[in-house]
Amino acid sequence: MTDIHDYLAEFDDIPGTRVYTAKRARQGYQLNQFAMSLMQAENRERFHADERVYLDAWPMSAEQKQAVLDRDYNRLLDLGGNIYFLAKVFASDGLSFVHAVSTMTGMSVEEYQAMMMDGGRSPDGVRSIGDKC
Amino acid sequence: MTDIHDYLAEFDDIPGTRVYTAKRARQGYQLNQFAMSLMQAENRERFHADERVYLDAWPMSAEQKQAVLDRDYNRLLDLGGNIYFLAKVFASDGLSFVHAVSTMTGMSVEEYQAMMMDGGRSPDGVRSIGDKC
Amino acid sequence: MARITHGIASSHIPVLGFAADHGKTQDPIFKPAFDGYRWTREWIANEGKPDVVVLVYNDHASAFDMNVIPTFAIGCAESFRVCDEGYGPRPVPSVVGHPDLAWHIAQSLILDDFDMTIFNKMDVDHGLTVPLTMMFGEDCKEWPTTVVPLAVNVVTYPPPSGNRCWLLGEAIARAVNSYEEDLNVHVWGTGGMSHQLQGPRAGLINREWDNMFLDKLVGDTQDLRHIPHIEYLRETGSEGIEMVMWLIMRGALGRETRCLHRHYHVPVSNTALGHIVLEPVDGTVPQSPTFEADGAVTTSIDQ
Amino acid sequence: MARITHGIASSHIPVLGFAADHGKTQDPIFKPAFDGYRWTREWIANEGKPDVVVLVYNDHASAFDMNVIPTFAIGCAESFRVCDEGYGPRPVPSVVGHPDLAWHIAQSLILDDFDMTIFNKMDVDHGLTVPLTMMFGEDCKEWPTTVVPLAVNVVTYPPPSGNRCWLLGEAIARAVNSYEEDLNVHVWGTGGMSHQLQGPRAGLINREWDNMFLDKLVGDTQDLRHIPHIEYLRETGSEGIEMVMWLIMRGALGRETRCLHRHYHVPVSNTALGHIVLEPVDGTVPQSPTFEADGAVTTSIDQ
Ligand SMILES: [Fe+3]
Ligand SMILES: [Fe+3]
Repeated sequence: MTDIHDYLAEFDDIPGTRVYTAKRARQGYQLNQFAMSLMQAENRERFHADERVYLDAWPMSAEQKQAVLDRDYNRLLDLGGNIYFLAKVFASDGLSFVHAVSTMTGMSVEEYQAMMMDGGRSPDGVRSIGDKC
Repeated sequence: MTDIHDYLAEFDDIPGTRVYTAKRARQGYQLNQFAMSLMQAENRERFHADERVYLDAWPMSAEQKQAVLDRDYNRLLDLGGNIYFLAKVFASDGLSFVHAVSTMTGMSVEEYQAMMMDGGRSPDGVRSIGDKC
Repeated sequence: MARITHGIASSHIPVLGFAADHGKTQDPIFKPAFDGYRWTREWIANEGKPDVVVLVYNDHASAFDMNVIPTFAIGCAESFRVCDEGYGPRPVPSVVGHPDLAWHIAQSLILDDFDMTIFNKMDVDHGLTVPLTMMFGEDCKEWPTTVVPLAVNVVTYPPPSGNRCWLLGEAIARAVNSYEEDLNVHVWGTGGMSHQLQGPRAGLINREWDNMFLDKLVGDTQDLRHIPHIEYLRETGSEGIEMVMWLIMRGALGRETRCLHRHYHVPVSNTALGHIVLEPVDGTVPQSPTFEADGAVTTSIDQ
Repeated sequence: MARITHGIASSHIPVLGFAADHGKTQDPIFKPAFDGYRWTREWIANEGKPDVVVLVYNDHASAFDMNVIPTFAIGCAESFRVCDEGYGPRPVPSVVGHPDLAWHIAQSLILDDFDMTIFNKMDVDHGLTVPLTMMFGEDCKEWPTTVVPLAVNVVTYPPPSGNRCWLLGEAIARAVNSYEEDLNVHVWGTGGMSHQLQGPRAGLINREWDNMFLDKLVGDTQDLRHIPHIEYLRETGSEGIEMVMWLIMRGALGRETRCLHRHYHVPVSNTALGHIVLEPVDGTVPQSPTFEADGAVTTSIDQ
C-alpha cells in the first residue's frame, strides 16, 4: 500500500462487492439513519402501517425510497446502504440474514442454502475483476 | 514517566488542584451529568424553581446535593465535580467564570480581580506540595 | 497482579444467539456448531474460568449509528444493556462491567498513544452477547464473568490495520500486567471467519484461508499482523474483515501461544464459524514505546 | 493539491465571545486583548485567507457529556450547530464544514494508525467559535471559511501526550498534501495559555513559561513535543494543559516555521491570552510509518 488513493482504488476491483468507504457512507447517510430508526418497535409499526409516509419523513433520494419499497438490496447497496443498517429493514420484515442475503445473489433461497450447505461460494474466480483469479 | 501509577501519583503533589482522573470522573459521574442537564433552558427553570426537588431526581450522594445547594465549588471538586461541568451551574446562576472561580480561592471577587490585573498568581511556591518550589 | 491467562476467538453469528434463545441448539442445522463449543464450556466452567473478559467485538449499527464512528471504544460503565437489533432484545442477562479495570486499561492505553474513546453508557449487540452464550451456555441467569467491552470499527472504512490491532493487544497486556488486583483476565477476539453478506458474491467461504489464519494464531509467528485489508476482502468476503479483531486477542497473548481447542464449521447461516482457545507459552510483550520503563510495565506473563 | 499555508494558535476564552457579542470589544478591560488580533484580522481578510481551517479545539462539557469521551474526534458533517453552554447559544453563524476534506483526512489518519472517532453530527462550543470571532471579527453574517473541527480530550485524564499531538499534526499535513483539490488550508491550535479555573490555586499565570512556549513554536526546535503533562499542570495551571492542542498545529507545519505575528496579554478573565501566526519555512514532515511511500504522501509544503 503506497497511499490512500491506491488503498481505496483496490476496493473497486472486487466483483459483486461494495466496500463501505466514506463515499458510500456519505451517499447513504440518510438511508442508513432511516434503517436504524427501525430498531425501535413503535417505528417499525409506523413504517409497516404506511411505508411511503414513513419514508417521506426522511430526506432520502427518490431512488433510495423506491429501492426500500422494492426491498431491492443490491440497489440499496449501490445507493450507499450498508448491510448492517439495512438489516434493520429485513429484520422488521421478519426475514433472516440468509433469506435477505440470498435475494442479492440471483439464486432462490433454496439454491443459496444448498450452496452454503455444500461449503459456500468458492473464492476462485471472484477475487478480482481485473485478474479473474 | 515510568508507569501509570507514577503518572497518576504526581497529580496529588500539586497544591490546591484536583486533576480530573478516572477516580474523580467515576465519583462525580452523576454530579457532572446533573450539571450538564442545565444546558437546556427548561431544566434551568425547573432547577431554579425548586433546587432540592430537581436534585433529588439524580442518584447523587447527599454530600454532593448539599454542596450544589451551597454552591461550594471546592467541595464539589472534592466530590468528583469537574469545573467545565460545574460551569453549567454557575452559568445558570448568571455568574461569570471570574466570579465563580474567585469563590474557591478564599479571596473576595475584588481581591481576586485585583490579583489578576496585577499579572495573576505566581507559580512560585505552588508548583509542588513536596518541594514547596 | 492481574494477568492474561487465555485468549479465545469465536465467530459471533447472530443466528446462534437465535438458536440458543429458542431451544434449537440440538436441531441438525445448528448442532455441529454448538458441539464444537462443548470442550470450551466444560473447561471454562472449571479451570478456565475468568474473573474478567476483555471482549473485543464490533457494533453492527446497534449502539452506534452513522453519527459517531469510534475506531476503538472501551466501555467503562457498571453494566451494559442488550439492545434491540430489530427482532426485539435477546432474552439474556445484562452484561456486568468491571469499571476499575476498564478505566485502568483506558488510561494506560491512552498513555501508550492509543486514541481511545471512553464510553460510560453503551448498549451491546450480538457481537458481544453471542460469544458469551457460546462459552457459558443457554441457561445463564447471570453471566459468570465481568466484561470490559472493547468495540472496534470494522463497518465504515478504513478499519484499523491488522498491525494496529496487534499493537493494541500488546498494550492491553501491559495495562493488565500493571493492574494491582489479582485477576484472571481473558481477552476474546470475536467475529469472522469467511463471510460476505452483500451483493452477488454473497456466501463466499474460504476454508483454506480461514484454516491458515487459525494455524498462524498458534506458535510464535507474527505473519498475520501484516495482512492488508484488501486480502481479507478478496479471500474471505467483505465481512471477513472482522478477523482483524482476533489480532487484538493474539497480540495480547505475547510472543508465543499454544492451542487448547479448535473448531471450524461451515456453514452457519451465511458464515464460516471459527473458534479457538489459546494460552500464552511466552507472554512477553514489547516494552511500552512511551514509558521509560525498567520492566515495570513489561512483565512476562509466562506461567 | 491542497497545502497547509499557515498555522494559527489562539486562546479561546469564553468571555471574549461575550465581549464580541455584546459590543464590548472597546471596553478598557477587553480592548488590549482585541487589539492584539488587529494585525491578524487585516491579514486574514486579505492574503491570509484560508479555504478551510482544520480547527483543533476541545469541547468543554458541551457536545460530549461523561458518557462519551473521544481522545480525537473529527467532524465530517455539512455543518455544525453552536451549542447553548448555559447562557444561551452565542449569536454567531453556524459553522460550515468541509465533508470532502474532513472524510479524506479522517480516512488518511486512520490508515496512519490514529484511532479517530468520526462524528457526522456534532455541536460546537466556545472552544471553536471564539477563535473564529477573534480572527474574522464580530460582524460576520457567515464565517468566511469552511471548517474541519478536530476536538481533543483535555478534560478527563489522561489527554493525549504532547508528542502524540505533534505526530497527529504531521499526519494531518500528509493527509492534506494527498488531497487533490487546490485548497489553502490553515491549521489552528486553540486553548491555553496559563490558566487554572479551580481551587485555591486558581488564577495562576506563568508569563515566563508561556513566552518560552511561544518562542519554541518558531524555528526548528522540537523541544515542546516532549513536555510531560505534569509540567503543564505545575507551571501553567490545571487548564494550561490545553496547550497540547497547539502542538497539533505546530506538528502540521513541518520542520521549520517563521512567526508573522505574536500577541500575549494578561489577564483576560482568569487567563493569560496567547496568539501567534506562523508559516512553514520548511514544511517537510516525516514519511508515513504505515504507507510504503515513494514520496507520494510526503511532500514538502515549502513555498
Ligand atoms: Fe459481526
Ligand atoms: Fe478551553
